[in-house]
Amino acid sequence: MSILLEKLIINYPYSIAVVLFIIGALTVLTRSSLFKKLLGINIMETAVFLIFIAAGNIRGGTEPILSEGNPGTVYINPLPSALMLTGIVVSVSVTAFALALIIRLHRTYGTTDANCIAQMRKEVIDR
Amino acid sequence: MKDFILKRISAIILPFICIYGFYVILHGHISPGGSFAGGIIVGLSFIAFSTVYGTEKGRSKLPEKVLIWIESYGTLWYGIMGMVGIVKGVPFLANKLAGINLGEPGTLSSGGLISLIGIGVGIRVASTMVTLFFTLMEEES
Amino acid sequence: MISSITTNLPVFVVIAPLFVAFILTTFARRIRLVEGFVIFIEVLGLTGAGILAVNVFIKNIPIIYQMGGWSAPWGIELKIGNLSAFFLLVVAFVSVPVSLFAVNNLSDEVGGKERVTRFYVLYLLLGGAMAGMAVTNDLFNVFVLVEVATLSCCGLVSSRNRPQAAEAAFTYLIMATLGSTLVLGGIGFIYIITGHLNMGFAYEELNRIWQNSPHVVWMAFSFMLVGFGVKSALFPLHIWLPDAHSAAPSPASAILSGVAVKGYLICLLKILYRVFGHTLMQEFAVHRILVLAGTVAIIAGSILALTQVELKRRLAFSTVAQVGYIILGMGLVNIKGLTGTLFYLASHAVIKSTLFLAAGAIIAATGKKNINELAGIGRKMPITMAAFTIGSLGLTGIPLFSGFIGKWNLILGSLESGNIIPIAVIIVGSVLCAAYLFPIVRVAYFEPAPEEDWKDPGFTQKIALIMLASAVVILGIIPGPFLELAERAAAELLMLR
Amino acid sequence: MLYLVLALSSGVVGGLIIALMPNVINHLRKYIVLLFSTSGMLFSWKVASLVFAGESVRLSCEVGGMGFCIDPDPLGAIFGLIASTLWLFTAVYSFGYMDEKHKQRTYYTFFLMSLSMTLGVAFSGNLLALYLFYELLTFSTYPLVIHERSSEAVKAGAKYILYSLSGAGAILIAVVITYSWSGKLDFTGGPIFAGFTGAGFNWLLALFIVGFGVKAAIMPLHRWLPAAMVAPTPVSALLHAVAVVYSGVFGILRVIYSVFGHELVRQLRISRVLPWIAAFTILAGIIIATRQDILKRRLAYQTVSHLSYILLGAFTLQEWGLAGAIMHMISYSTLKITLFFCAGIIAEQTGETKIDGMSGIGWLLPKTMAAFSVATMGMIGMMPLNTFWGKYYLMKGSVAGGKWPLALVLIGSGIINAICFVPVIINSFKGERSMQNYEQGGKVNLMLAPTVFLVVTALIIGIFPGLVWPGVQAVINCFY
Repeated sequence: MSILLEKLIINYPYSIAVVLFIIGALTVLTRSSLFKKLLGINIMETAVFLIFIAAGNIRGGTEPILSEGNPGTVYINPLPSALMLTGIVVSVSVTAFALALIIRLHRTYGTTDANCIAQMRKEVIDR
Repeated sequence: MKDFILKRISAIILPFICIYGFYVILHGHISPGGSFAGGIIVGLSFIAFSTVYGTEKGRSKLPEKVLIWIESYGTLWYGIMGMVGIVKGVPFLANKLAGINLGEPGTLSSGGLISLIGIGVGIRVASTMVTLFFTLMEEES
Repeated sequence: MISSITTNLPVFVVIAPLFVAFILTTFARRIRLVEGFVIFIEVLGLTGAGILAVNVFIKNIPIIYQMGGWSAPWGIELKIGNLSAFFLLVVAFVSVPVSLFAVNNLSDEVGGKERVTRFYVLYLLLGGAMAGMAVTNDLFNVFVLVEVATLSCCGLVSSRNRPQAAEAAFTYLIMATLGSTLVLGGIGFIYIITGHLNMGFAYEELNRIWQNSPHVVWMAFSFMLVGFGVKSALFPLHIWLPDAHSAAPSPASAILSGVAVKGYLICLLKILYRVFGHTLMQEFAVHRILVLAGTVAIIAGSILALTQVELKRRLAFSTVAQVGYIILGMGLVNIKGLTGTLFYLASHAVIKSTLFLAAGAIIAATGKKNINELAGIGRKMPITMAAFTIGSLGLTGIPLFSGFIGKWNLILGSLESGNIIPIAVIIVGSVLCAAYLFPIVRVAYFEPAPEEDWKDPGFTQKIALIMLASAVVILGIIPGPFLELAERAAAELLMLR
Repeated sequence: MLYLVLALSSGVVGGLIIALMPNVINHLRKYIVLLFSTSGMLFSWKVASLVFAGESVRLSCEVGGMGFCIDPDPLGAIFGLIASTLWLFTAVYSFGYMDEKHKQRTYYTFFLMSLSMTLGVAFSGNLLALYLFYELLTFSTYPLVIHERSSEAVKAGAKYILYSLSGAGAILIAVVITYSWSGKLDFTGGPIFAGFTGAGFNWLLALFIVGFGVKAAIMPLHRWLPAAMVAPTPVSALLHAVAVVYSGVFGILRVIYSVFGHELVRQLRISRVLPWIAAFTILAGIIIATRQDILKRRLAYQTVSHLSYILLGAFTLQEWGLAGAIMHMISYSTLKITLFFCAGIIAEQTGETKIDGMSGIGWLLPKTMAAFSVATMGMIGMMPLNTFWGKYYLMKGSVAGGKWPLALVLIGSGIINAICFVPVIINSFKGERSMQNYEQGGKVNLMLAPTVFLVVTALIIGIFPGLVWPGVQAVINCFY
């Protein structure tokens, strides 16, 4: 038990990522507000980014920029960070697109609550 | 917004923000940041302008047509830079293989085509941010 | 000049649609020009894919293209083996008739001329992403392309000027992003274990050291399965699909159901077989999960399709069932099964596009959405309905149509894997497929037509339908080299050569 | 080979011509139907004569990466002969029955197309071709089943398609298993599984029999057959008493003798059960028939019962049993089609479909009822008719196989047949009616001529069984 706890504490970025991931997933799946769903997605993505960046990190390493002098410096792995930049761009575009859709839905239905929208659509179909 | 101080201060600061953005874009290969970060800084300078001076005035500085044009050709610029390699008979996006002189490490020219490609990406990102901002603002009203 | 084009074809098939998409926006108002340009690019793409496939087929060694000249573990690699050539051909072939169908036919559905160009931009982006998924050999590229495809799919769905389109697109976006986040997580786990993003290197490293961290491999497997399962609408993760595919404009539904879903399936296939490898799959019993998920999807999807009264929704649920066949075949881990899966994938791509385009033509001409209102359409719109009938026969798996060969190989594969249940499910699925498609055909041909002026769609639309329908028949009668390509691709996935 | 192609294609070509011809020349339609069904019959006679002469008539091609092969053997030739000959008679009967009815174009199109599909089933030389034509037969007869377009007809059609496709699915699985176990599908050169043994064959045979048993109406897979009686009478007569159901029976014969071989089947445990399933269907079918009120339904259940005669003969695995099966196949088809023709004439002329309402009809339609009576005698298995010989060989086969209770089943079913149909005849000659009360439909002479001709044929075969014996002998020589 204590070994498990120790592992969790030593690998704290991963533990935090798991917590964030679960928070995000719960928000997406349980909240009916479209905005909160979107926020949940963003939190989930952040958790995954955190996993990547934590994987690239080396304790005591510096940023991988070539500089004069000390040749024995430990650099962190820049690749995951670079990849996550792309991931962030993707997530920004998803967010922007989703926001545009939410605005369109708000204009049509006058609400941003998924349940209300479903209710309204059902009434339209019934009629 | 009618705040006098805000307008004055932003008028002074915004050009520098914009130039700083371009600096970040061009120095992507030798310092932190790059075309995405720099592009967003450039885009934010325009967004800040529109927020302070009003969307209409911002629109008049960057009409929709211009934005679309920049967006399309920013991307195309990337493609053209990539084609340099193909024209030289080496794979797409080749840099040193295509015979570009890479110069001294640590200087601006050491990236070869990277800075040039970065310009395309940067203005594309900037224009996208601005377009998104305008779109959302106009959808709102 | 020509030699430099042919050597760079692998990258051209991916970037040409992407860059052309951005050029289109600059002359957005001249729709004729845009349409002509799109068709031109699609035909070029088909030619390119054809040349690549012929090259791969004759030489029988994969073409490897290194971006920027950087070799494999450092640079990004494009690899066109038999699998990639196969899928490229499918994508390129289906795109041509779909864009032909869209000519002069879209402005009603998307609302206004301005939006037509936006539709084409998204359409080309999707095409480029699909081609990229076929050729890429890099895990992170897979994620990026999946995201490009997802965003353009959502855009295509929301391009219809109806409120339910926006709603469907939002659901789709949330679900798909959930899926791609999981995919990204899976890629992250693979990267953490192996330190490689190139599929070949990741495969070698993973098979060497997976015993050190079996739990992470498990996590990677499950993230990948659920992530791509959401994206490819594997039951019960399909809830977004029926809304999205029935709300989209008809050409978009055709390309979404026919090709986009297949792109994610090809990615899953690549990751399962080329990154994890079949030994690891069997070690973790992932193939059992796939077979189980496939059988459940076939039965449940077919039954759900039976209960639908709207034509496009029924077709959309049918896609859920057909994805089940492909997932089932993936789990068979033998040459016959994988050949069957690949061939079924191709044949479903062609057939489902035919069906959706025909349904779109019918809905556009009559304004009727429900199946029981389509009485007598077979007489009024002979070509459309003939294409629809051929499609239904093909999907049911009647000999001489393409679906049969896929099913035949799937059954042979399940026999080889010694599993009886899939065989029964495949057959029950065919019967259910007949049960949900043939009533449409019966109503259309054998019930009296009302006195209305319904006509076949225009010239290009007819050509598109005829092209697709004849492809269904030709694939069924002379699959020859195409089947051979699928077989080689299956061997390639199993690392037999 | 040319004759084979002509025989197979005449139906499809004729059907397409009828479907596409302009409305102006509708009066020529009958002649086209007559022309193509005659050509179909003549060419299949020609093919059959070549086959019996021992020549190889073979047509094989590679379609979809799989070999399809058309290669009639004596068994197939006999089925082809029965089908194509009766097709011509039914075509003539249809001219009378369908006269001035609606949707003639659809009717004749699919009527002719079904001819090609049936001949395809008969002449197929490997399992794949058999499966293909079996499926196509289902689809080409479906429009005939729903010909009336009433909700009842549509429901019956759905039932028909569902049962047939499920059966075809079972066959497809079995075909694939056969292919993966043996690596070949051709019937020529002895049974596919010659020399194989193993317990798995029990399941494979069961799968095949379930698959073909749907069309052969083995109980409890028979439910579609009585429902399909909503079709026009010529269709019920030809397809649901002969062609379609025979394709199922024929498939089972093929599976037992060409796929498994009687030696392998004899070793299988399932072969001990099969005759009893057939016997059960024989008795249960005819007992249910006695409780039916509508004449066509009663005939349908009788069909269920009599199809299992043929299966019983095949399941005994004796030479005499097979001879009885082939003999019964030939003779039963002529008589059953007559019975349906008579029922059709009665329904068209008087509007009566229920047995209770038929009293006195015999005096109105004496020739029809005479034909009906003769055919009923045949169904019971009386001496001067051809079915007697079939039944005789069947009994001989059952006794030779050491299963004498089966012979008792046959005798018992003959008695129940009598109980079932003799009262109908007696009832029809009771009381009096006058013709004026009824509105006559159709052209009665065109309907009566093939009916009478078939009865006479049955009588001739019954008196001189040597006429068909060479064919039966050829089949037996082929398999034993």
